[in-house]
Amino acid sequence: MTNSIGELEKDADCIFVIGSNTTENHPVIGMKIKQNKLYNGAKLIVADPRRTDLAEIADVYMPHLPGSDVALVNALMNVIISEGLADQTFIEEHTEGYEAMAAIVEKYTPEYVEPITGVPAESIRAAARIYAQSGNAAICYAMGLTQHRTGTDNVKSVCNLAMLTGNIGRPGTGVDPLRGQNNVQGACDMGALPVVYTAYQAVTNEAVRTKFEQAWGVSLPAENGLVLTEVINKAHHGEMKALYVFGENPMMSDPDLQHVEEALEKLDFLVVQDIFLTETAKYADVVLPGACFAEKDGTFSNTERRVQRVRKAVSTPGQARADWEIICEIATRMGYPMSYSGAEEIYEEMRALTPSYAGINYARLEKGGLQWPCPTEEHPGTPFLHKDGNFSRGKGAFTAIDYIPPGEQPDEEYPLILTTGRSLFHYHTGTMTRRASALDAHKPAAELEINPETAAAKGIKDGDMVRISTRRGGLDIKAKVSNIVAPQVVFMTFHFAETAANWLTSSEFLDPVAKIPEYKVSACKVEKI
Amino acid sequence: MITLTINGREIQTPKGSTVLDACQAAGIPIPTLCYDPDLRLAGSCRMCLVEVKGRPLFVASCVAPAENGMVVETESPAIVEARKVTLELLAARHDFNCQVCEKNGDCKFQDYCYQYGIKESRFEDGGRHVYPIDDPNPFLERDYNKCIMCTRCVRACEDITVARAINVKNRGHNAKISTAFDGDLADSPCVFCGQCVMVCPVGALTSKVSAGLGRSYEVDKVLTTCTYCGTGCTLELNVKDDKVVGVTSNRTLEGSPVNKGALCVKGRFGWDFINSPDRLTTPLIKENGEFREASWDEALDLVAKRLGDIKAQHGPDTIAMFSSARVTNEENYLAQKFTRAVLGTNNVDHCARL
Amino acid sequence: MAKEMRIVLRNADQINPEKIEDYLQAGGYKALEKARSMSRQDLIAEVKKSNLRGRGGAGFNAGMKWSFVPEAPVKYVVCNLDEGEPGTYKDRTIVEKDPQRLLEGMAICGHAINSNQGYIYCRGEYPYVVDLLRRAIDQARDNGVLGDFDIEVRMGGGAYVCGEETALIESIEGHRGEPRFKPPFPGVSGLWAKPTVVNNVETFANLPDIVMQGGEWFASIGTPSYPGTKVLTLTGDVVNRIPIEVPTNTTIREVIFEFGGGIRGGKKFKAVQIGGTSGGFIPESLLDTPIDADSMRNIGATLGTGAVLVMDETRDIVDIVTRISKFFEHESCGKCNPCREGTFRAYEIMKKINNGQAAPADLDKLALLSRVMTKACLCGLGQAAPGPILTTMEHFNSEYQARLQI
Amino acid sequence: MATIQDIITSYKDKPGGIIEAYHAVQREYNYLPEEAVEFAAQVFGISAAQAFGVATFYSYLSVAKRGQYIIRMCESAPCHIAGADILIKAFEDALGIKVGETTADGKFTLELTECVGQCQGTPVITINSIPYIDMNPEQVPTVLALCQ
Repeated sequence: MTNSIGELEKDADCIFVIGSNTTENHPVIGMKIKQNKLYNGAKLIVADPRRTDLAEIADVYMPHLPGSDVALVNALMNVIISEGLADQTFIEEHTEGYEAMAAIVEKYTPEYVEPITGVPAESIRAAARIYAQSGNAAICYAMGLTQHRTGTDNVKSVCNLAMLTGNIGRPGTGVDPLRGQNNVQGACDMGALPVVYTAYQAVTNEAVRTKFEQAWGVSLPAENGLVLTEVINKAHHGEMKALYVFGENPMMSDPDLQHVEEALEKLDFLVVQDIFLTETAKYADVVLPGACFAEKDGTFSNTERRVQRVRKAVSTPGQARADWEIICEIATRMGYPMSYSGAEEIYEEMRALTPSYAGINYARLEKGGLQWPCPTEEHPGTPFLHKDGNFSRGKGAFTAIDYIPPGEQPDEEYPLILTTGRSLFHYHTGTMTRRASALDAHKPAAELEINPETAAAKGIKDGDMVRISTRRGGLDIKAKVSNIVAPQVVFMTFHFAETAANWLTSSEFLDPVAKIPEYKVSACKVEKI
Repeated sequence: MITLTINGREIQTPKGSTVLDACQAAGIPIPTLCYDPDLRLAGSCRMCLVEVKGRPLFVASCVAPAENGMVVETESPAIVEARKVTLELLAARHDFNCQVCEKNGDCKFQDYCYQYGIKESRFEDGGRHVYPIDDPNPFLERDYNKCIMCTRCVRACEDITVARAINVKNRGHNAKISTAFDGDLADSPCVFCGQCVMVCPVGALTSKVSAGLGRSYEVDKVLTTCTYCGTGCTLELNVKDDKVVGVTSNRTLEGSPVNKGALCVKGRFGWDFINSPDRLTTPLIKENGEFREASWDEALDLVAKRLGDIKAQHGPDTIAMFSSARVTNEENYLAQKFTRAVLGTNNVDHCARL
Repeated sequence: MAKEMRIVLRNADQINPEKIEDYLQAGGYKALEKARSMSRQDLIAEVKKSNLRGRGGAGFNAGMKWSFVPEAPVKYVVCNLDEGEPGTYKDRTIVEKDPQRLLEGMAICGHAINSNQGYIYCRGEYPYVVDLLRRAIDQARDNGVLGDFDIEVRMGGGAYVCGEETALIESIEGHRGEPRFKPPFPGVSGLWAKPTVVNNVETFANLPDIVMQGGEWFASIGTPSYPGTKVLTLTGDVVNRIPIEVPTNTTIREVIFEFGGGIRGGKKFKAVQIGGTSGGFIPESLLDTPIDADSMRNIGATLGTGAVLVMDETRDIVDIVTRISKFFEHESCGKCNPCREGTFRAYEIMKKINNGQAAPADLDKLALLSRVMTKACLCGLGQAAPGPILTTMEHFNSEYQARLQI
Repeated sequence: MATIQDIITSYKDKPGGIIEAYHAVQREYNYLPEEAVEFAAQVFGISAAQAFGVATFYSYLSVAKRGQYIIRMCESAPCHIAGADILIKAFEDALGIKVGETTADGKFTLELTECVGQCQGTPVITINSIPYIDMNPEQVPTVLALCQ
């Protein structure tokens, strides 16, 4: 997030939520948005293919078709530009590339976009006016925006929108990705990415590499590594020999599970380190029992860049060990001795190499978290980025983006669009929540949300078992007939191994930059069984 | 600053503060039941009453602005008498079975009854509502036989969660906390966040997941960060005998800067996977398609050897590591360091996109 | 011989209440015209000078109340027509006989506090009064006499507590009628958090005459500390069960024995409860007290709404107070502990006494509960509820003692 | 008969008009069906729980089905001393139901009420809010016969 969670509760005068079912996936953030909307008079705009809880209370709700985000956002900008609502001063002083962007956006009138998005032109106009004229306007998005073949374009589009209206660099403004996992921000910050070390220092940068080589006393590879989806593809081709999976569950979370299964089976060696025998662990050669969050010390970094302590409360069960200890053991046995007295010592080594974390130490974290960048121990942390419109790269760059349709298009055989997501009561691949007694008792199975009109045409009643199929395969699931989805869209969650949604999704269409799969759009058909 | 006299002491308090604020800042204890600093004020429990010189009626200190020259008595005989009567009136509707109550030892009503010597109520001659305890949801117990009608749950549901699932139905002595049509929570907009459990000062609302596992005085509370979504809520793991037995809220800004104690259903009620019998407790090695238990040494040696061999035979870039968006920063740092410095490849990633 | 003096009932039975023309012919809306020619400050000063005190029960100086209202873009004038005190029908009488007078009074107040929106909160028991008022407002609007001041009637739903001004405001807002804590007072933050003056029907209805005849004139009527007239409604064992309007220095005895015509059936007087069901019970020995609010307070009674419930020698005080306790148990809103639980337990104990099952300790318990409620309850309902119990325990103690189990 | 939706919607521009809307629904339906409470919550932007809380707070609103004629008998002190108890008993006997009940044919519901402000003529009853004063048990059949 460029800004802070707390600002959504008080500082934002308008919140534009796109591709985020906030009240289910980030419930506490959802609470703050609702408080602001209902008690402080903030405006709320929601764009989502599903009529979410926030959509119900929105000033404008735009039920856009999955994958039509760029067209929708371009249309919002078209209205803002044509009605003279853009922040000219901000554009001139703090941005570049406006002309090219404006030229592209010109054809995206609300009327032009209406058939692409399924959103009435008047709703687009109303939303654009509210967003541009409400003082401090924030944009919140989640995987609904990013899990598309155009995920990067989608994100750049909402950045365009924020810059166009000068909604950057003040409390209550900004572009706020709501990150889905407790430490996904930290994993990125820590360089668990194939192209960067900690704090996004490029592996291809020689000075950076030298720094890490000196610190670690070893020479380091200079070429970018492979992203997760590429690793699976390589494994499928037999070019990847070994995989060490640490706290991940690709046999649930990755697209096209048949493809993943074949890839894992082709590996020479698979080691899985986890707290449960996950769907992925079943394919492993060696399984190493790790510790859950309650059993170890350390830090997590949340979606607003806040570093917070994790504290050991109980011992690990049986012989299970803290994960960092396991890694150290393997490294040492491979001839690279690693040994630490505890999490804090690891942290200290990390922050010496990580400018944005340099000022954050465990002692300071005792008084609540700190938000990076925090370069020195005197620095108070950074609640919001780009203060006064000063971007880290100098000027904010508009990107001219044309709409590209989703990779999978419905056809006669697969006339509907399947989109996937989470439920309030479960988390990701269900590894933990399916074993949390109350959560699983309350929500023991997935359902397929289907519009009453579509259901009626197929003779499907609420609670009927149906078969949903895509070009990858099919599965049987209980239907939930609901107006929450539009007639051409169906929705299911991906938490349940019994009905793992990713048997249905495709790994064919990846975002060219982020390599993110198009989870949110799969052509499908639904039949009563 | 405002200067007032409380129990004969001259006290200064910032403008805009209440008499209760002034008392609390000065270390003068005032009993409260409906007051909660994070919720809209109610002024209804009448436990925080004080006497203010020149005013004919008792004053509810939680809603009374502090004024210059006020002369306040917080424990005068008349006030003590009023509090005792109020407690006795509540005791007459309250199912007093502390010995088996989840909130024993962590109950404001119990504390005040103890403090004011209320062993029984003189007002128990006749009627008392008996409400069934029958909400089938797996998360929270609703026992309105213990409810003291402070309405903190209603206000938490409205002010914090904004689910607005509950309100007060009926009036007078028939008033009761209820969903629309007084049905089950599952049929209401309730999201089972348990903010109502967090604010309930008595045992009317308690966690079913923690039931019977330990009382507040038996547990250590360890402040940590939630393991689920990226919001970064802090919570307290309640630990008894080296086992997590529950989750409670830390409601300070310092301890809980993101959520100030507010949690969602997963954070508050989704912790018992920690104690699941499915947990991996020993390394496993697959032989002939079946896992067998192994010692750490055997498993670690095998991993080190196989990875080393493959690296030597096929090159470092035929190995990859999937680190995790769920483990700590320290572990992610080590995972990428291990991949780069030990395996010799940049093939490290995690499920950020998935 | 004491005489009636009619101000608010001046036009009663003299004009057709359905015809604004009649009211205008009787001099109606001249006062509003005059008020509007005055500065707001002068108008408030005049009302202050009259020492008109609120006729709803609390008895606060009306002009003073108005003077506390701060400047704000939106303010409201609210008329309390929630006449819920048992035995009271004065506001209904005033409105049924002369609705335009109320509207004019509200508009005068509107000018004084610079508000152009009024609300009349009429109890749900009076749908016919709601209809009458709506017709009257339509006529006034059509006639243009109200100028830019508009009035809307809202109907209550059967809740005595909504006579309390903040509960009334909550009810207009569409909420449960639960009183708010004060401060903030409605004058500062009332209806929809805007400055709001809430006055009783009778208070507003006095305004046209005060404006026309001057504050001094009004202040000279009746008892100086609570001047003017008071509309009283006579009920119970009195010969004439009628509404009367008398100067405030009239005594209770005059009210009962002259206007009321004495006790029915030639029986003897036993007690009178004045001011509604929360009022104190007054024995024979105190009947020479003037009815003004201060004099009544001095004898531990209230003027309240001006209901006069007369009880003859055959009446069972304990039984009546038991019934009154049930009223409060039924009408408690349930918000604050001492009232919700206290009214319930008070009724429980009263039933026990009434059934002859109580012991002396029950009386002590009742007295303790009553004493605490009087000072600890959040609003006037709970504070006043023990009044009948406490005054009857004082003046008719022997009736309680006679009921105790030995 | 106007639909519940139409009735409630006609009050939507009155801020806080839910109680007025409830009265209007009751004038047609004699009580507040669940759908009225739910719909009113939507129209007035409050929670269903709050709308239910309002509906159950006021004694003249009812979420339970009631008869075509709602007979309310005042039992406040002035009516009490004027013989309300005997009158209540007379109505119960005449209709064969207890207070709070509705006759099998759905015609009459008997309710108690507190003071209805007609104390010049105690005891008082109201039938669908129209007051009948100076009642005595002998008049009960006559009054009931008026309800056609």
